[in-house]
Amino acid sequence: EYSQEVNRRMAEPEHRGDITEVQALKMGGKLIVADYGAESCGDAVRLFWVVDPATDRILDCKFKSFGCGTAIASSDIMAELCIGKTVDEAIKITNIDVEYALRDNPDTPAVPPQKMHCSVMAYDVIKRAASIYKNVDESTLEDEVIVCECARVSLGTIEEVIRLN
Amino acid sequence: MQRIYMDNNATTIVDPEVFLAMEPFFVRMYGNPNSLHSFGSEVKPSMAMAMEQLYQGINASDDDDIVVNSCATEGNNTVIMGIYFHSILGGDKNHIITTQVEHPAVTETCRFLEKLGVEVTYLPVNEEGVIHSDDVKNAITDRTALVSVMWANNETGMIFPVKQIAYACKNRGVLFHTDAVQAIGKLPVNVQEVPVDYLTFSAHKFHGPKGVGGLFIREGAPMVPLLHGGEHMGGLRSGTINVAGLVGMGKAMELAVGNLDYELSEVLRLRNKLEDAIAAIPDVLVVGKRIHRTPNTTLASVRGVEGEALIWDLNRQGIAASTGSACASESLEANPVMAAIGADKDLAHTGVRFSLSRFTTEEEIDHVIEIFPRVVERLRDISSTYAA
Amino acid sequence: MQRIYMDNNATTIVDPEVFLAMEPFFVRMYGNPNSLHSFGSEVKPSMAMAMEQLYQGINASDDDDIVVNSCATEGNNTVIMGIYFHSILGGDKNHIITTQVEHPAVTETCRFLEKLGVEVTYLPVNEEGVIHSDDVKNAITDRTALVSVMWANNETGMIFPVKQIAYACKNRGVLFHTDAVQAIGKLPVNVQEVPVDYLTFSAHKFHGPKGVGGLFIREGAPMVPLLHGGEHMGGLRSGTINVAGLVGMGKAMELAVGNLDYELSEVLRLRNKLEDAIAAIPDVLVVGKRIHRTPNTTLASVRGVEGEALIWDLNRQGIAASTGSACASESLEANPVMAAIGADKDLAHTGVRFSLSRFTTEEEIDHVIEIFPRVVERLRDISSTYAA
Ligand SMILES: Cc1ncc(COP(=O)(O)O)c(C=O)c1O
Ligand SMILES: Cc1ncc(COP(=O)(O)O)c(C=O)c1O
Ligand code: FES
Ligand code: FES
Repeated sequence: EYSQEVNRRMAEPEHRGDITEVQALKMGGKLIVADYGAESCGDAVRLFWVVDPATDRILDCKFKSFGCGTAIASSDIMAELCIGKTVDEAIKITNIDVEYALRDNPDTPAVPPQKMHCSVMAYDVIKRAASIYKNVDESTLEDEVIVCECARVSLGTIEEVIRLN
Repeated sequence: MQRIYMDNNATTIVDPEVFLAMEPFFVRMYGNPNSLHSFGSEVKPSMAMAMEQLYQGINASDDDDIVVNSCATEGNNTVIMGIYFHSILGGDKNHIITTQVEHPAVTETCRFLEKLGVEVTYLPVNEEGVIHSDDVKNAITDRTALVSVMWANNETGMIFPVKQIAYACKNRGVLFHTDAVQAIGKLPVNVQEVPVDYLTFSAHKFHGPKGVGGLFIREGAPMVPLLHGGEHMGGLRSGTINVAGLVGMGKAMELAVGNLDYELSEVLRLRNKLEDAIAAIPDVLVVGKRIHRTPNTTLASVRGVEGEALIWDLNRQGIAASTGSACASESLEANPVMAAIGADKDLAHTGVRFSLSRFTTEEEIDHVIEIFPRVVERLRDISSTYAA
Repeated sequence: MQRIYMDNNATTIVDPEVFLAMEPFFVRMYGNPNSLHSFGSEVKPSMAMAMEQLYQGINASDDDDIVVNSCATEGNNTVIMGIYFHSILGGDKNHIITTQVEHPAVTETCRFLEKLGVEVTYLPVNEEGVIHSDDVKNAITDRTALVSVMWANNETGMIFPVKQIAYACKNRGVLFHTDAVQAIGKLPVNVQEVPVDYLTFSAHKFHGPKGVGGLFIREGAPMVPLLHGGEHMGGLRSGTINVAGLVGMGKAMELAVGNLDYELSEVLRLRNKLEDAIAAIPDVLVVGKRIHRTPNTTLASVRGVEGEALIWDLNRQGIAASTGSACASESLEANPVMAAIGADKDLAHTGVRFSLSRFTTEEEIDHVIEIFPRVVERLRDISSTYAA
């Protein structure tokens, strides 16, 4: 039911880890650390970005996760998708993109339906990182209705999933 | 890769002896026992033997009933819905007492009855995950129809004080049901010593087949069948009898009870060896005192590591464990027992359960002891919430 | 002594291919499909295939549900009790329509509901043992919640006009359930052509194992589960899934539907051959026109010969037949269908049913044709009510 890619990323998440202020400085960027979720809720993720203030480009990205295999694999691919993008481009990454990137072939979902929610957090934490970087309120970046707090599935996401399937 | 099965509270391997006992009843002796011809009558001795094995297994008396059904979920529903029809809709009672950590087959049936106006008390458990019999005593009112408390919990293995609860109910004239799914083959279950009115079990939890279970009904205890129809099981449970399933369950019961000494010594020793190793890892909490638990179960909370991720990693190493409840795997909620004992909210999603059986070997235990700490280390390294 | 099994409406031999399909799921692949590890996931493809075989077997659409349960008795109870909770207790309906010749799993559930104040119409049957769809139409009121009419009768094999009844119900916005236990593998069953809301079946009636059945629920039809608990079967039927049973039922469905042409030609031919020989005996009445019956069934009334005595004698000759209903064998009542068609009171206890299957051989038929008249002769010779 899970793609090989999910299994691979879970087994060996390339972008796991953290980035320190010193490392960010050495790369010539600004360190952004964003947290989403909580241990008591069942999933938590921490995102590290090094952003070049001149170009808004994400130079490096790492994550840490308290979550299931799907959450870890999703975070890993999400980190990969962030690297090289500008912050505004990164905001456009959705959990659908994340799930797509985890597929072995375009027609077979990477995870069973009840695990789709596990990829949503990867998308939420980007929004949070961007809002920290831009120093704006998150809600200005996201105007979708949250359907389910814990699973963090927004109506927009659901509609998108329905449309894409 | 060698695979190691340590999820015996979810389901068990069918004992090869049990399968051998069942096998003739598919292609060869396929008659309906209710039929008057030889195809019908030839299956009856084996069925009678199986019933005998069930009666002996829990020490039921000949005047009691054991109804063969499809699983403990059916048994639990039958008791609770039966009491609804008998004593609530058809009587003047309106109250059921249970606990917060029963199997969903009990709690969800109670929730359904709440919608129909029945009052249900869900007793909270202490930090070990059990209730005291006094909690039941104090909750009983004049309108209490039924108390339903499990013999042992599926997630923690914690043993409930069913004997004291049974006597407390008896003294107050309240009917008592116990879900003994996790007790059969792990603890002595004797309905002469513990005066329960109803007791339910499922064959696949003690090395019998899936899809068959039993419901003990003490002589005189009221029963409204859940499945109406032909006169099978003395009118208490209709539907063509699953002959192969019944024969398998009987054999499984005999073997489970016959191996009880082994379970209480060897399985216990292996479980303790594993548990010692798990508990030696920093920031790991084992739920409940050993002495209060079934001999095969350890539920541990590993701080900073999400339960499903742990199961996933163990599975990659060929080790089958669980987050605590097979049901939980389809839902997003926290493990209800972890939530109910509620010492620390952060631990609600960090449970991992190992449940052994008489088929578990020392070699397997040693292998898990070797692998488990490495898996924890890897996941804590990824974890956003754990700093060593 | 060669034994001949002609009681396939009571239960059937498990097809050896079905047993082969089931066998891996006892001792080898015993995981709980709800578990997250490989023991759980490895059983899923076979389960998915079995579900596919069930959907294809009755031509259900992907949006419909097929709930796997323990038998048709459970399915029938689930539908009727579900409607009670949904539309009667939880709505403003108060009426159920069924027939006088349903299986006890339907009629006894209805009788139970009558005690709870539900009005039930039991439509009488004509001399062939069926009802007309107009009878249903005329009985429907504004408060009718459910119509439950079997697809084919177990005792006579008579086929009911379910298509017309389904449309009559649809037109009046009434839910329709059919007990298709005796139709699967004997008639084309297509839920696209016959717009039933609910349909029930039992695997052991079509060469699958005992203790597993199915309940079709059309998309949008209301359903209150009978077994509450874990979230199995999408919340519609709790209890650990009987994996071996499901796999066996799927295979049995595939084979039953695959052999339908054979059933409708060869089994029909053999049944007719037997029936011709039986009908040639003086004072023997065969119930219902052949063309209105399932291809495998003959119910004959042998004047002057009590049914059980006939079965007994046949059994001594190695031939397994039945008095009409396996359930009846535990009760002393007259065969309900014989009573319902009620042409002649003297015939109520004289029924003998032969029900064939695709495993029935011509040689077996020839043997029965040889034996049966002798048995009748012997018993009539003893009979106090028959003078040749
Ligand atoms: C304590 C307890 N009760 C009831 C059940 C239900 O058993 P089954 O799924 O066989 O109906 C289980 C297992 O799932 C259990 O562990
Ligand atoms: C028409 C009909 N409905 C229902 C049933 C019940 O099937 P089961 O006993 O498998 O529940 C039977 C057979 O006994 C039957 O012939
Ligand atoms: S992230 Fe919570 S279950 Fe996957
Ligand atoms: S699942 Fe927890 S709030 Fe939605």
